[in-house]
Amino acid sequence: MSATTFGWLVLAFPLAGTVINSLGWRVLPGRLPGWIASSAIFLAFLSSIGALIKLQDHPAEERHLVDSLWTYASTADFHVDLAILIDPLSVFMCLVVSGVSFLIHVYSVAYMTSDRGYSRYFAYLNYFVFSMLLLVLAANFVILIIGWAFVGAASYLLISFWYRRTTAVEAGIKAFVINVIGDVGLVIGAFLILDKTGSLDFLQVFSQVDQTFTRNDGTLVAACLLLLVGAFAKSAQLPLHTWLPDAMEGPTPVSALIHAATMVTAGVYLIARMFPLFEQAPAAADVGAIIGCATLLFAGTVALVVTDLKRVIAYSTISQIGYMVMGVSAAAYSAGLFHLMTHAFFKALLFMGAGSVIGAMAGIQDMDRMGGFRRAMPFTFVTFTIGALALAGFPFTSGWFSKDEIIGSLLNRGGLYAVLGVLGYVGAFMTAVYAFRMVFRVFQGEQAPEARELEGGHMAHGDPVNPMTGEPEDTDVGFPGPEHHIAERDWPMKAAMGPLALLAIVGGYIAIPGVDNVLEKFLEPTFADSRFADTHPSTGAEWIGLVIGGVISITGIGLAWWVYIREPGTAARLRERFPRAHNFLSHKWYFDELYDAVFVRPATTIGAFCRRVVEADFVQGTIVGGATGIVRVGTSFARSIQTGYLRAYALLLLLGVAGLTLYFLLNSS
Amino acid sequence: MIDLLAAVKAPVIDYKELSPLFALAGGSVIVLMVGLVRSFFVRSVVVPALTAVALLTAIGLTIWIWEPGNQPPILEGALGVDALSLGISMLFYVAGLVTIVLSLRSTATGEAGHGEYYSMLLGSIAGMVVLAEAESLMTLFIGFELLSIPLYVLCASNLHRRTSLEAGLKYLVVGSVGSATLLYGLALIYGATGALRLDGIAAALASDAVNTADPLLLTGIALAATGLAFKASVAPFHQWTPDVYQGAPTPITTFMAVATKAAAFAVLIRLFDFALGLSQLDWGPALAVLAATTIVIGNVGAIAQRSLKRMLAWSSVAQAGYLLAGVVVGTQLGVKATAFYLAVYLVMNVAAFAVVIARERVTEFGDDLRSFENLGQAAPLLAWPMTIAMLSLAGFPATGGFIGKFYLIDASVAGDYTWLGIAIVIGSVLSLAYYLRVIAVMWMGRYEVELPSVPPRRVRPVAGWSPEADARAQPEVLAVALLAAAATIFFGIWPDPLFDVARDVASSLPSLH
Amino acid sequence: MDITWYLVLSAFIFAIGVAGVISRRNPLVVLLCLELMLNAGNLALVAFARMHGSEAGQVFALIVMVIAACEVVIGLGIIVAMYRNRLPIDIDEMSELRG
Amino acid sequence: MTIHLSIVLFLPLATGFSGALMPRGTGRWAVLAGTLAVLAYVVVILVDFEPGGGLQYVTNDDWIPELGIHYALGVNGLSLFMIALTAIGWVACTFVAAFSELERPRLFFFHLALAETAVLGAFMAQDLALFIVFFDLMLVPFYFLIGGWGSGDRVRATTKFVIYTLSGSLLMMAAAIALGVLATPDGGNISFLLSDLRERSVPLGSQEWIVLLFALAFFVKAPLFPLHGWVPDTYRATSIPVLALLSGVLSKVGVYAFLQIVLPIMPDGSQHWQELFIVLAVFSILYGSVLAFSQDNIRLVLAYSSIAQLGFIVLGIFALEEKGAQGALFQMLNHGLVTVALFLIVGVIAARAAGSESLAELGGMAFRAPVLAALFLITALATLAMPGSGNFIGEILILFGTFENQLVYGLVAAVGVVLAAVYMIRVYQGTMHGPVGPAVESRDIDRMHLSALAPLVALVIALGLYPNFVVHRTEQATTGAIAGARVAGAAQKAGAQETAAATGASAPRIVVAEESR
Repeated sequence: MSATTFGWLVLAFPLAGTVINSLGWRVLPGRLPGWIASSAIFLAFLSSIGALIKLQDHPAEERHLVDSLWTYASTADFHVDLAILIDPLSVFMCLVVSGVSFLIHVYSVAYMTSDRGYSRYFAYLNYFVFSMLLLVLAANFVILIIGWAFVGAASYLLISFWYRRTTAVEAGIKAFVINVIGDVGLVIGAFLILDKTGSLDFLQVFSQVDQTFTRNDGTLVAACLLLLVGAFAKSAQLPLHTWLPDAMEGPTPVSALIHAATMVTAGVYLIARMFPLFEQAPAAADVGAIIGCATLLFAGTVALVVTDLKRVIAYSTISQIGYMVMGVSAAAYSAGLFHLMTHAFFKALLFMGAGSVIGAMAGIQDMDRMGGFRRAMPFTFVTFTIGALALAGFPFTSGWFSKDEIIGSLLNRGGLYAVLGVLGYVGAFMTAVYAFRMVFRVFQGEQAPEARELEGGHMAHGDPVNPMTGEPEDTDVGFPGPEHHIAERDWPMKAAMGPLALLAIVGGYIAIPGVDNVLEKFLEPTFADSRFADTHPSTGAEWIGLVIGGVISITGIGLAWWVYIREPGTAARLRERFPRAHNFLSHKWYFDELYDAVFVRPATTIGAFCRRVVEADFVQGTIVGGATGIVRVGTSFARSIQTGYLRAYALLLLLGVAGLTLYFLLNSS
Repeated sequence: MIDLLAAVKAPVIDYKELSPLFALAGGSVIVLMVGLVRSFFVRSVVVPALTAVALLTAIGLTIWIWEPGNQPPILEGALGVDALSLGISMLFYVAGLVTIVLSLRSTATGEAGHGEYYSMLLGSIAGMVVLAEAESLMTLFIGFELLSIPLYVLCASNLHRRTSLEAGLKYLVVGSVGSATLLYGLALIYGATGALRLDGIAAALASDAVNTADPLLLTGIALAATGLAFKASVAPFHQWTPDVYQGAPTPITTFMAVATKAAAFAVLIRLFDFALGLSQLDWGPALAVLAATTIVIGNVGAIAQRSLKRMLAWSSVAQAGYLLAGVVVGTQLGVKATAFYLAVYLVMNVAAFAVVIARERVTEFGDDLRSFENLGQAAPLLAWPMTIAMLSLAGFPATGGFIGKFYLIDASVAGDYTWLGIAIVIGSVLSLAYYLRVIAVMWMGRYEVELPSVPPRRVRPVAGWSPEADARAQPEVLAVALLAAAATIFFGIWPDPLFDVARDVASSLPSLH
Repeated sequence: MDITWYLVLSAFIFAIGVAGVISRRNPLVVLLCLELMLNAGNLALVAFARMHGSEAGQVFALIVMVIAACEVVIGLGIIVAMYRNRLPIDIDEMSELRG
Repeated sequence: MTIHLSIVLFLPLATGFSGALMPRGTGRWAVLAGTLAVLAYVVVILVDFEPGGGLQYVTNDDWIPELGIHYALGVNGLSLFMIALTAIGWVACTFVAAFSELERPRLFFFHLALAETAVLGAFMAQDLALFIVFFDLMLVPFYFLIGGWGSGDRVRATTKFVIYTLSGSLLMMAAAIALGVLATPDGGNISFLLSDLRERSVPLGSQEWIVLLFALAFFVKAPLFPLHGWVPDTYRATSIPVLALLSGVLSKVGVYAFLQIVLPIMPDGSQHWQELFIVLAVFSILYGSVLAFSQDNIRLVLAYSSIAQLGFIVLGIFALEEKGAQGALFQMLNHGLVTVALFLIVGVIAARAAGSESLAELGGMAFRAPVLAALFLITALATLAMPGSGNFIGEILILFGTFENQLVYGLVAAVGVVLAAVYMIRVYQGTMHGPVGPAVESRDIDRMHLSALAPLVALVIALGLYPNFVVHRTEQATTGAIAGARVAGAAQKAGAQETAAATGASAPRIVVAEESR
C-alpha cells in the first residue's frame, strides 16, 4: 500500500468509528462503544505509522504525495479536489493527534462510565479525531477549511456535551461562533490567494508565491493576516481566546484532548503549513510572533490567580500555544512543532490528573476547596507532578528542551525576536510558578474533607449541583461523576496516564541539542525551501539557553513552594496588598465584559430595535398600513358621495359634463 | 295614382340584413300577445319558451348573415350590419337567453306580467342591436332609447318591493338626464358637421370644411361622450349603477350588467374609433383620464360592500374602466381587446350573478355576504362557479379574465398608453381585496369580515323559497352557473375561438391602423 | 340666416331643465324638466337642420318627441306604482339604496 | 427514451383531479402517488440530462398566436435542479400531509397537486407569458391552502400574501407586455418566446424600468427587505407542510427567473441596477439575520433566516460573475432542501411541545429524542453553511464571486455568515439543549416523519460530499445567463456612450452562449 492509501485509512477508521457508534447508540452494551472508538483510533495510529514508513521510502525531495478521490467542486477558476497531502508535516501531526487521542480514548473509557451519553460521547470523539486528521491531511484550502470547521463543530458538541447545563450551552455557542469567525477569516484569506495565484492547492500556491508576490506584497500580507485570524480563533490567541476557558465545561478528557493536546494547536499547524506565504510576508509573521508573545504573557498572569483547577490549566494552554505561535511565526518551525508535541503529552497528562481529582471532588473544580490529595491518590499525584515539571520546563523533562529550543532560536534571530525571546523567559518563570501553585494547593497542604474521607475509601454524595452556577444537575444526561470516587483505581486510567507520564519526560530526548535532532531531520523535507532552513543557534548557545531556562523554572518552583508551603498566608496577603491588580487578573483582564459590551449587547439591541421599530413601524406600519390607509380613504370617499339622493347623482353627472366640455374647449384652443 | 306611388322614392330595404331585428321585434309582439292568455302554464312556460325561440332565431340569422370586413351601411346609411354589430349582438342574445333562464322562478315576472316582462326584454335587446348597428346619429339615439325605456320598466318590475321601484325611478330620471345630454351632444355634432351619418361625419372631419377645434363640435363630442359613458357606467357618471343594480330584480341586474355595457361599448367604438377617429388626439387623453378614474373609483367603491349585487355593480364600474382603455387607444388591437373582454366579462359575470340568485332565493340574508358563508361545504357546486368567477374577475391565470386583461394591457401599451396599462394593473390589485373576500367567506370557515356592518336586514327570500330548499331545487340556475364557469375556464385555456370573432369584429373598421 | 339665438335659447331651456332636475323633489316636476332638456335638444336640431338646409334634423326632432313621450309615460307609471305601495311621492325619500 | 415535459408538468394536476373524484379516504394516496411518479420522472431526467447540452426536451407549440404566447417548455442547467427540488419537496410534504389529520382532505390535496403543476410550469416555461401564467397560477392553490388549512388569523394572512405577491407580479406582467411590444421589430409579430426576446433588443431606457418592475415582483416573492411585509403573518398562519413548500420552493421561483429571464434578455438594464440590488441584498442579509436572532417563535426565526439566505442568493446573481451566479443557483437548491427539512422538523417539535413553537417554552428535547436532535443538528449546520455541506460551497462561490468586483459588499455580507451561525445554533440549543422547557413532553420522532426527513437529510449530506454533481451540470447555463450583463458591465466601464453599441454586441453574445450549450 502506498503512503496515500495509508493516509486515506487514517481518515477512514475514525469515520467508521463515528458511524458505528452513532448508529449503534441503542444496541451497543456497556463499555463496548468506548473500546470500538479506541480501537478505531488505534488503527488510525497504526496507519499513520504505516504512512510514515512508506513516506520515508521516498527520496527526501519527493516526500509531497497528493492523492485525490474526486473533483469536489469545479467552476470557472474555482477548482477543488477532495485530496489529501502526505508529507512529513502532515504525517507528524497524524502521529501526534492519533497517538494522544488513543490514550485519551482509553482514559475516557473509564472516566465516562457513569455517563448516560456514553456512545454519543465516543461518536463525537471519533468524529473529532476524524476532522482533526482531515484538517492536517488536507491538500487544498477548501478541504482544510472543511476540516477546520468540522473540528470546530466537534468541539462545540463536546463542550455542550452535558447539554442541560446552561453554562455548557452558553460555552458551546461562544466557542462555535468564535470558531466561525475564524472560518470566515480563512475563507476570505483563501479568496485573496485564489484571486492572485489562481489556485487553491497548497503545493501549487507555494510554488507560485515567490513569482506572484513581491516581498510584503499588500494582498499577501492581508491574506496572511486573515489566515492568522483563523489560526488565532482556533488556537485561542488574543483577542479570540475567550472561548477556551469556558470550554472547560466539557468533560475533562475532552479538555485534555481537544482543548489542550490537539485542536487548539491547529493554528500552529496552519502557520507552519503556510510558511512560504508567511516568509514572503514577514510583516504578517511578525504580527503573529508579537501576538503569540503577548498571549503567553497575558495567559500566564491570569493563570497565576484563577482558582478553578481546569481553568488554570486552560490558561496555561493558551500561554503555551503562545510559545508555539511565536516559534513558528519566527520560522522556528521544528521547534514550534516540537513544543506542540511535548505540550500535547504533558498537558494531556495534567488534564487527566485534574480529571481524576475532579472525580474525587465530584465535579467541584475550585482549588480553594481542595488540598492534601497526595495520599488519597498517589498515582495521580505522581503523574500530575511529572506533568507540572514538564510544563514548568524543569531540567531534563520534555518541556525543558522544547520550550527552550523556541526561545533559543528566537534569541538567535536577534532584533525584535530577541526581545520576544527574553519575554519568553518571563513567561517561563510564571509558568513554573502557576504549575506548582496547582500541585501544592491540590496535593499538599491540609487535607480537604473529601481527601480525608476518600482515604478511608468510598464517600456518598448529596444531590449533585453544577459547581459553576449551583443549579441542580440533570442526572438524565449525566455530568462529571454522580459521586466521589477514586478514578485512578480504574485500570484504563492508569493505562492512559502512565505512558503519557513517561512521554512527558522522555518525549524531549528526540531533540537534544548536539546529541540528536530526529524531529528536525524528519520534518526537513517540508521546510526544505524555507529561508531560515539553516539558521540554527550553535549547540553551545542552545545549552546556555537550556541552563538559563532550568534555573528560571527551579526558582519559579521555589517561589511557589515558598508562597504555598513555607508561608501559606502569603497569597492572601498579596491579595489584600494589591486588590486592584488581583481583581484585574481574576477577571481575566475583563475581556468577556469588553466583548459583551462591544458586540453582544449592541447586536441584541439592534435586533430589538429592528423588531420593534423597523418591522412594526416601517414595514408593517408605513408600507402596509400606508397602502391600506390610502385605499380606506378612497373607499370612504366613494361611499360618501354615493348618498342615494337622486338629485345629487344628477348634479354630479352634470358637473362631469361641464368638466369634460371645459377640458375639450381649453385643450383645443 | 300609380305614378304617384312611383313618384314616392322609398329607400331600398335589405330584409336579409335586417332579419335578426325582425325576429326580435316580431318575437316581442307575439310574446306580448301570448302573455294575455290566462292559463298559468302558458304564461310561465310557453311565453319564456317563445322568447327563447325568438332569440335563438336571431342568433341563427346573425350567423347566417355574418360577414367579416367593412360592410356598406344599409337603409340609406341608417344601420351598419357588420361583424362589429353582429358580433356584439351575439352577446345580447346570449345575455337574453341567460336572463330568461334566471327569470323562470323570479317573482318579478309574475308581478309585472309574464308577457310584458319578456317582451320588454326582447324590446330592449332589439334596442341594443339597433344601437350597436347605428350608423347615423338618429338611429343611435333611437337605439339608445329603445334599449333604455324597457329597462326602466324591468328594473321596477318587482312592483311590491320598494327598492325595485326606487331603482326604476332613479334609473329613469338619471338615465333621461343622460339621454338628454346625449341628444344635445348629437345635435351639436350634427350642427358642426352637417351630417347625421357617421361616415358623413368622418368625411367632414377629414375634409377641411370642418376644423376639429370647432367648439361646437368639441362640446358636442363631450356631451355625447357623457351620454354613452353614462350607459357604460363610466365614472363620474357611474353613480346610478350600484343603486340600480342592487334594487333591480337580480335577473335584470345580470342582463343590465352584461348586455347594456356591451351595447354602450359597441356604440362608443363606432362613434369614437370610426366617426371621430381622426380627432383621437383630442378626445384620447380625456377618455383615458376617465378610464383611470373609473378603475380607481369602481374598485375602492367595491371594497366596502357587503351586498354581493352592489359589490358586483361597483366591480362592473371598474371593469368599464378596463374596457374603456381599449377604446381610448383607437387601434385595431384596442377594438379586438375590448370585444374579447366584453365576451369574457359576460360569462364571468353571469356565473357570479347566477350563484347570487340561487343563494338569495333560499337564504334570509338575501345577497349579503353572510348568505355565502361556508358555501364550500354546503353547496360546492355553487361555490366553485362563484370562486371561478371571482378569480376570473380578479384576473388570475387559466381564466378568461386573465387573457382579457393581458389583451387590454397589451393594447394600451402598444397604443402608447402604458400608464393606462399600469392603471389597469393597480385596479386589479385593489380588486383582490373584495373578490378574495368572497372566496374566503365561502371556503375558509367563519371569520369576521372587517366591514362597516350594516344593520342586519332580514329579507324575505326573493322567490318565496323555503330556507330548507337549496340550490338543487333550481337546477336551471345551477346549470347556468356551471356552464358560465366552464366557459370562463375554457376561454382562459383555449381563447382562440373568441380571438377569431374579435378579429372579424375589428376587421369591420378598416380605417383603424 | 344666423341661428345663434336659437342655440342660445335652446341652451337656456336645457339649463332650466337641469336646474329643475337638480332642485325639485317632486318627481312629476322632475319629469317635466326632463322634457325641457329633451326639447332643448330638439330646438337645436331643428335650428341646425335649418342652417344646413337638410330635413334630416327635423325628422330627428319628430322622433325625439315620440321618445320623450314614452319616457314620461314610464315615469308616470312608476310614480303610480309608488303611490299604490303607499310610498311617499318625494324623490329624496327614495334613497334607501346608497353607500 | 424521449422525455415529454408535458407529462411531468400535468401529471400532478391529473392526479389531483382524480383524487378529488375518488372516495374520501383514498384521494390523498392518488396525489402522493402522483408526486412520486413525478419524482421518478425527474430522476430519469437528471440521469438523462446532458451537461452542457443547453436547452433540452424542448416542447414548443403556439398557444395564443394572437398574443404571441407559446406553450414552450424546456429544461436547461438553470431549471434542471429547480425542477428536482420541486419534485423532492412535494413528495416530502405531500407524504407528511397524507399521514396527518385534515378536514376536507380531497380539496387540500387537489390544491397541493395544482400547486406542484404551477411551480413546475414556472420552472419549465420557456415563454415569458407562459412563465407569468404559472407564476400567478401558483397563488391560487396557496391562497386556499393557507387560508383553508392554516391556523390563527389565516384569512388576513393569506389575503395579505396574495395581494403582496400579485401586486408585484401584475406589475411584472405589465412590464413583460411592454417588453414584448417594444422588442417587436416593425412589421414583426409580437412574441414572448424567451429565445426570440433574447435576440430582439430593447432600448436601454425602457430596459431600466422594465427590469425594475420584474425585480419588484421577484423581490416580493423572495422576499427581500423591505418587501417582506407579508412574511411574518403568513409564516405564522400557514400549516407546516404548506409552509415548507412556500419557503423552500416558491421562494426560489423569483430569483430563478432573474437568471433564466431577466439577465439574458435585459443585460444592460440589469447591469444598470446592479449596485442597487446588491445593496438591497446585503441589507436583507444583515437585517434578516439580526431579526432572526431576536425572534422567539421558531417559524419566525426561520422566516427571517430565509430572508437573509435569499439575500445571499440575490447577491450572488448580481455579482454578475460566474462563480457568484453558479453559487446562487446551487444555493437555491441547498436552501430549498434544508428549509423543507427544517420546517418539517419544526412541525415535529411543535407536536412534542403541545403545539408550542416559542423558544422560551422549549428546550432539552435531545435526551428523549436523540434521532430528532441529530437530524435537526445536521440540517441546522447545513443551513448555517457549515463547511462540508453543499450550502458552504454555494455560499463560498457567492462570496468569491462578490469579492471579485464588489469586495466591500462581499465583506459586509461575510458578517452575515457569522450571524447565521448565531441564530441557527440559538434555535438548535433553544429546542434541543438547555433545561427541559415547560411545554415539552419529548418523545422521539415518529416513523412517518423519520421516513420523510431521513431522505432529505441524506440528500443534504450527499450534496456536501459531492457538490460537483450539481455544479458540473449547471455551470454552462449560469455562465451563459450572465454573459450579456457582464459584457454590458464591461461596456459601461469602457464608457457610457458605447453602451448602446454594447447592447447590440451583448445580445448576439448571449445567443452564442445559448446555442453553444
